[in-house]
Amino acid sequence: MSTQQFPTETWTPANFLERVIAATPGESRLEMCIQCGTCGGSCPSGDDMDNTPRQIFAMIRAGMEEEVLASNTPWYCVSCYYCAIRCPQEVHIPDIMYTLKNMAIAQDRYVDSVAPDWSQTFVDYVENYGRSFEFGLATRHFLRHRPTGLRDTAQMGLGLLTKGRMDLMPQRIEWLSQLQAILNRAKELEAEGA
Amino acid sequence: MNDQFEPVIIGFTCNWCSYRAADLAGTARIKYPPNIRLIRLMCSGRMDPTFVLKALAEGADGVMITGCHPGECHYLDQNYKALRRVLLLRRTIGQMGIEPGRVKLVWASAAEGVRLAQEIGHFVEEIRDMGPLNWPGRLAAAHVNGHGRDDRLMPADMMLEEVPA
Amino acid sequence: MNDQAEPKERIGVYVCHCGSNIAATVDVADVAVWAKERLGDEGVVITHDYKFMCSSLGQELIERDIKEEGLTRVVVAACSPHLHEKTFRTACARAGLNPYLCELVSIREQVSWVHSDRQAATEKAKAVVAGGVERVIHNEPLEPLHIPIHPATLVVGGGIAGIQAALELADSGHQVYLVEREPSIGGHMAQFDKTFPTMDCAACILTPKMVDAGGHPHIDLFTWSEVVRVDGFVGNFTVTIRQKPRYIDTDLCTGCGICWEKCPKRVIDDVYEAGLGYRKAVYTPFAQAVPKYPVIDPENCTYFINGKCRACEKFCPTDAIKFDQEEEFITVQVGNIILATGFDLFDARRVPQYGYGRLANVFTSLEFERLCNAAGPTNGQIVMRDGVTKPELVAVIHCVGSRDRNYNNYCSVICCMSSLKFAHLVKERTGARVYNFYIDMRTAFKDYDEFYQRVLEEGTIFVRGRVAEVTDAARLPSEDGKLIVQVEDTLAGRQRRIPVDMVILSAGLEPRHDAKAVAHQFGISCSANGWFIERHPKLDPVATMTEGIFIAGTVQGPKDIPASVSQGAAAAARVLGRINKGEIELEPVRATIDARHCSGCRICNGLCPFNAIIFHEDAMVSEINHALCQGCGTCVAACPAGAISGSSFSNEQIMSQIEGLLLFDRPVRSRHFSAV
Amino acid sequence: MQRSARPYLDSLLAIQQDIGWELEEIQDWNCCGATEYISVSRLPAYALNGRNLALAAQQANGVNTVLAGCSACYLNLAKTDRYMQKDGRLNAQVNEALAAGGLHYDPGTVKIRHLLDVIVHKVGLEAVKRKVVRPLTGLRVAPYYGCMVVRPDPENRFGSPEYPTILDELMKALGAEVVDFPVKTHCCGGHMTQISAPVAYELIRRLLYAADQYQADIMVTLCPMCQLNLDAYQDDANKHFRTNYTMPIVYFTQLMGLAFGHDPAELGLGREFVNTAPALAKIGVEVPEEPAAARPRTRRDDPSLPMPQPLLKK
Repeated sequence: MSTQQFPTETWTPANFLERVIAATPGESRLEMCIQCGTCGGSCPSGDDMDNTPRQIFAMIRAGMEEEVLASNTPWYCVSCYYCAIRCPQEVHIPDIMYTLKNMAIAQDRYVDSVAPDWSQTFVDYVENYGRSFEFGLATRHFLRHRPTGLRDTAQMGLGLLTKGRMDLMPQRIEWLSQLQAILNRAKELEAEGA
Repeated sequence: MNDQFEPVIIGFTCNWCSYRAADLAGTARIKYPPNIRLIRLMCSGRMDPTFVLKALAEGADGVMITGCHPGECHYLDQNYKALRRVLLLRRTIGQMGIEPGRVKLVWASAAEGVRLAQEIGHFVEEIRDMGPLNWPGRLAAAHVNGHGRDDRLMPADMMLEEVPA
Repeated sequence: MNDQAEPKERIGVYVCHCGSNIAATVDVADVAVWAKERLGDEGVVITHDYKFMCSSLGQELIERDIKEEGLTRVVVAACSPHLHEKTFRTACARAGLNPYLCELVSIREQVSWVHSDRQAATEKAKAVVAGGVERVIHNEPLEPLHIPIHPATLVVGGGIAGIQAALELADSGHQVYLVEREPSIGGHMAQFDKTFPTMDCAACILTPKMVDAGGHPHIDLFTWSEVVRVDGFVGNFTVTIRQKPRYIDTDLCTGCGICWEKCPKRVIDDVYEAGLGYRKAVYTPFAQAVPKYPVIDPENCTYFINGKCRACEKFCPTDAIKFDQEEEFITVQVGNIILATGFDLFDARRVPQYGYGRLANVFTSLEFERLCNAAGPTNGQIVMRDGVTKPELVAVIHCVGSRDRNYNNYCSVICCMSSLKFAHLVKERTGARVYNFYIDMRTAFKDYDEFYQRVLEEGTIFVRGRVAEVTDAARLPSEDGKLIVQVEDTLAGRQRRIPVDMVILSAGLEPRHDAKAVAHQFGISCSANGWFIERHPKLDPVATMTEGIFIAGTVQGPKDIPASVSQGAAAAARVLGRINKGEIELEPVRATIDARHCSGCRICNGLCPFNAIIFHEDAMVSEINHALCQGCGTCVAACPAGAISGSSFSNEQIMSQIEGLLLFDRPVRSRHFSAV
Repeated sequence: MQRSARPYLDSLLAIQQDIGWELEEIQDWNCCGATEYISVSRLPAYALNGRNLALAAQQANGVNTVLAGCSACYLNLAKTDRYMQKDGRLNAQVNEALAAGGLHYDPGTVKIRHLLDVIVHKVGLEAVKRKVVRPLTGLRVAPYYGCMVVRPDPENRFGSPEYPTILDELMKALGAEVVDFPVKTHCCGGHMTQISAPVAYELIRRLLYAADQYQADIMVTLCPMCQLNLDAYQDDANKHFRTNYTMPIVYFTQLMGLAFGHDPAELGLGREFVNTAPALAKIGVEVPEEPAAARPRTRRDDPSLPMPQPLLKK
């Protein structure tokens, strides 16, 4: 992990905080965090995160962009929304986590690629077929990241297959070109906006 | 020197909140454009719609009405009455051919000097974008055209209310 | 409009430099010269610019001109009227001019301090002066209002703040009516065991005051009563009090207690004992209750439910039980009113993740106070809900329902200190290990931080983090049977799960559930949260915007006992000042209806928040009571007949000020009108 | 729903007549993107959901409710609709993207509701009770809501984001004995099974531990992801922690179907990884041993395309 020295001339706390806020839809209220730890305490995967969400927010304020985007925290967010409903300051924590993931992918900053690749694989399937496809997803994902774990998962996959709960081939939606046109336009718009 | 349009704006302030916010802006030396001239009322509820029409008719390009935040009125809830009047007034001036945006309602507590200054800044820009209102000019034109006073431009109760100058 | 022949008034205009405060940005000399030249038609006969108008020399300048030049109106262009209006008005009065014929316009706060372009600032200052001149022409000579004050006072709420206020007033020899909703005075403080930071016993310091109030020759105590109607205005309110039937003849009752001994009906006491203990259907809330007479609670009394029993009646040695008693309405006259109606405790059930109401051994702060209290349901034993087991591990959670936008976004002020108190009491009485979970430790005020030090010394473990949840769902066998407090220890940066036996929730303070209705009844305003709003948050914390109504204690916002007592005393002092003077002087900012123009449409009647407008059915006209009117002017703006005028803020004054502000060419404007 | 959550679909179709419904599938729906798409890019993720909403609005014949069975779909559709209503810029951008596909969606046009919400609040517990012919008496059910249906729930349809009871009430209406399940809204592990399995196993274990502590016979879920994680990964979690939980996990619609007297096979029972037979034997239901054979597909009538190759980074 690269460590950023601060304070130095490259230390630009305001910039990073402002960019995260700007990239999050609606009001993120990130600037309102009082560092109480409700999020970190509520988080089901908080134990396994490099930094608790609260720490991440402090780090964003401190301008520690590299560390934040390299942290596994946003990727370990399970979107359970406990933090969101409990936060006394109504900070939109899951939305901020999505923003950080976007930024980490865009800047190629994340350290452990398992989670980002899973998301990307999922996205590829959606973009190419319009629907997700468990068999392909799991296989492709495990081939890259946990070749040894594939055997266990394969057993489960076999189970899903024999129980009529999974297809061997992905199913494609009918008007895929329409979906792709929409997504491409959305990507253009997003690029313009950024 | 500078041919930028400088609007003239009349601001009505509440004695308990926004007038004090204006005082606070002064004490804190927060700068805002000199286009606004303030009038103190005891409450935004005192704001008679004819005051606004009068200001526009006398040459103001915009009117800003300020009062306490909802729920914080020093006279219990008179600011809600101001709110209702402003909504109706905006519609009325719209019917008279004036952009409703020339009348703006802003809530500012006695602590919000910065906010009041910002709101004034924004409003000046908004009015600048709309350009001069020139209601007196239009009234004069109507007068010259021999119709006497143009009743469509002059609300009835204002004609009743002849104010000695 | 400015072509009138002969100006009626002789106006003097004084432009202040305020050292360099104004003069640095505004060309004050230019403003003065301009005013004399251009406003001459309006009646300006003399103008001066002066270094410091508010200095005695400046004031003498005005006085001299009034006398020598025969000025009939004065305009001072200087600082904000909130600062020096009174100064210049007084100067005018000294010179024999009615003070309300002087107008102070602000060219400092509103011009020199907020603008930097000297030319634009000077032009704006001229416009502001012109506005003031046009306005002052229409000022009328006014007299301040003088209102006589009735010497009796109503105090609503018999908690510590109300008791303090009542005693202060009564001790100085004035009549007080003290109204309390519950059967006894004492309020929340009577429920507490110890008081921080000194750990005095609450009852030991409160009971003597309660007894004093109960027996005071100048205090009429109305317990089990409520104010149902307030009429009138400062100096002379007429208040109607409803006294609920006690079903006890208080002239006969000796408070011996046989009735509640014999009463067969046990009821969970969820007011005084916070639901942890029982009382009877005939009861006094606690042993030291003032007055000592019990009440019969008809909702639970067997006789009221099914017509049988009457055990209390049979055993009463003085025949004081009166089942046929009815509610009474008492009317009193008072000059001032002090509201000290207190707070409600935040209902911890609203935070489901803390499990209160679902998990037996989660207690609220009030429940815990009762557990600790030697006179409480457990005789002061700190035990778990089973009533026997002493806890070995106790968690105290701060900020429950406070500092949280999901519930109340303010700090409840007292919870940090009371949480420390709980930690101390648990340690002292059970030796249990105590964890305090806090967001920020707020121990301001005298001896409070010292108490924090003491609790630290005692070995309480402090965890900085707002608790995420309290659960009985164990993850590991080691957690089985415990309550688990899950929290991020923000200083360690780790998620922790801490198993405990007992959890105490330091619930916050909330406005009374009926605060808004009470505020409306007394004609005062409350914030969006429901706390009553003081006249000035710093300089006038116990007065309200409504003359004659004062507030004290937690009704104004969360506060601790010393602050509540101070406010009770302060409110009493404010009232005493008025009683001693015998009258008050009010600013003559008032609305008046000209009966000749009133059409009797009654539009104004419903608009007045102070019910100051009365309608005369016979004459079909409305009239404004000047003692009730606060001068907001809403009715003036609404009257379709223009029959209402507002003194100090009349239509003529405001319309003319508008004209003045826009009177001359618009010098700041570089593009001029062209005819359409 | 046609795939890994097939029993959910089967059981829903089975009970729809009982509760007087006629359900229509959104034609050519696409994936909502779960929590993954929005992790990669923001606007396309909203556009993805915008398309579903637009299709639903087009297809709506006087009907304006989209029923979601899956919590992620529910959340994503509802959130897209809500944010489009609140954020004018987002609304404009999503619609500009949709226009590229000839679609348009006015936020607020369709109501997005979860199956459970509609069954309890629209159909009503009384109507459900009347249909019960085989009460689930004696079956100890742990109601499991998971996260994204009850949270953030801005319209408060489920009563409480922390401790809802509507599934409890539904199960009671079916005659079941309902466990006061303290972890009812905790996380099932979500996508962590793919990202860091041990993390997910721990989350799954916590739920199983609590269900076991509370002596539940069976856990009911209302989301395909939860069902999949708890059911299919139960064995892995057991291996990881050397435990031996055998907690059957079914959809609430399956238990409704059983109570309404449907045949277990029709409800897709028997397709679980963890055997439901012992639990359901308590209410006298025999679960088919072998799953109904899936119709073998030939390559010819298969509309699928070959798998795309992974994009290799770096």
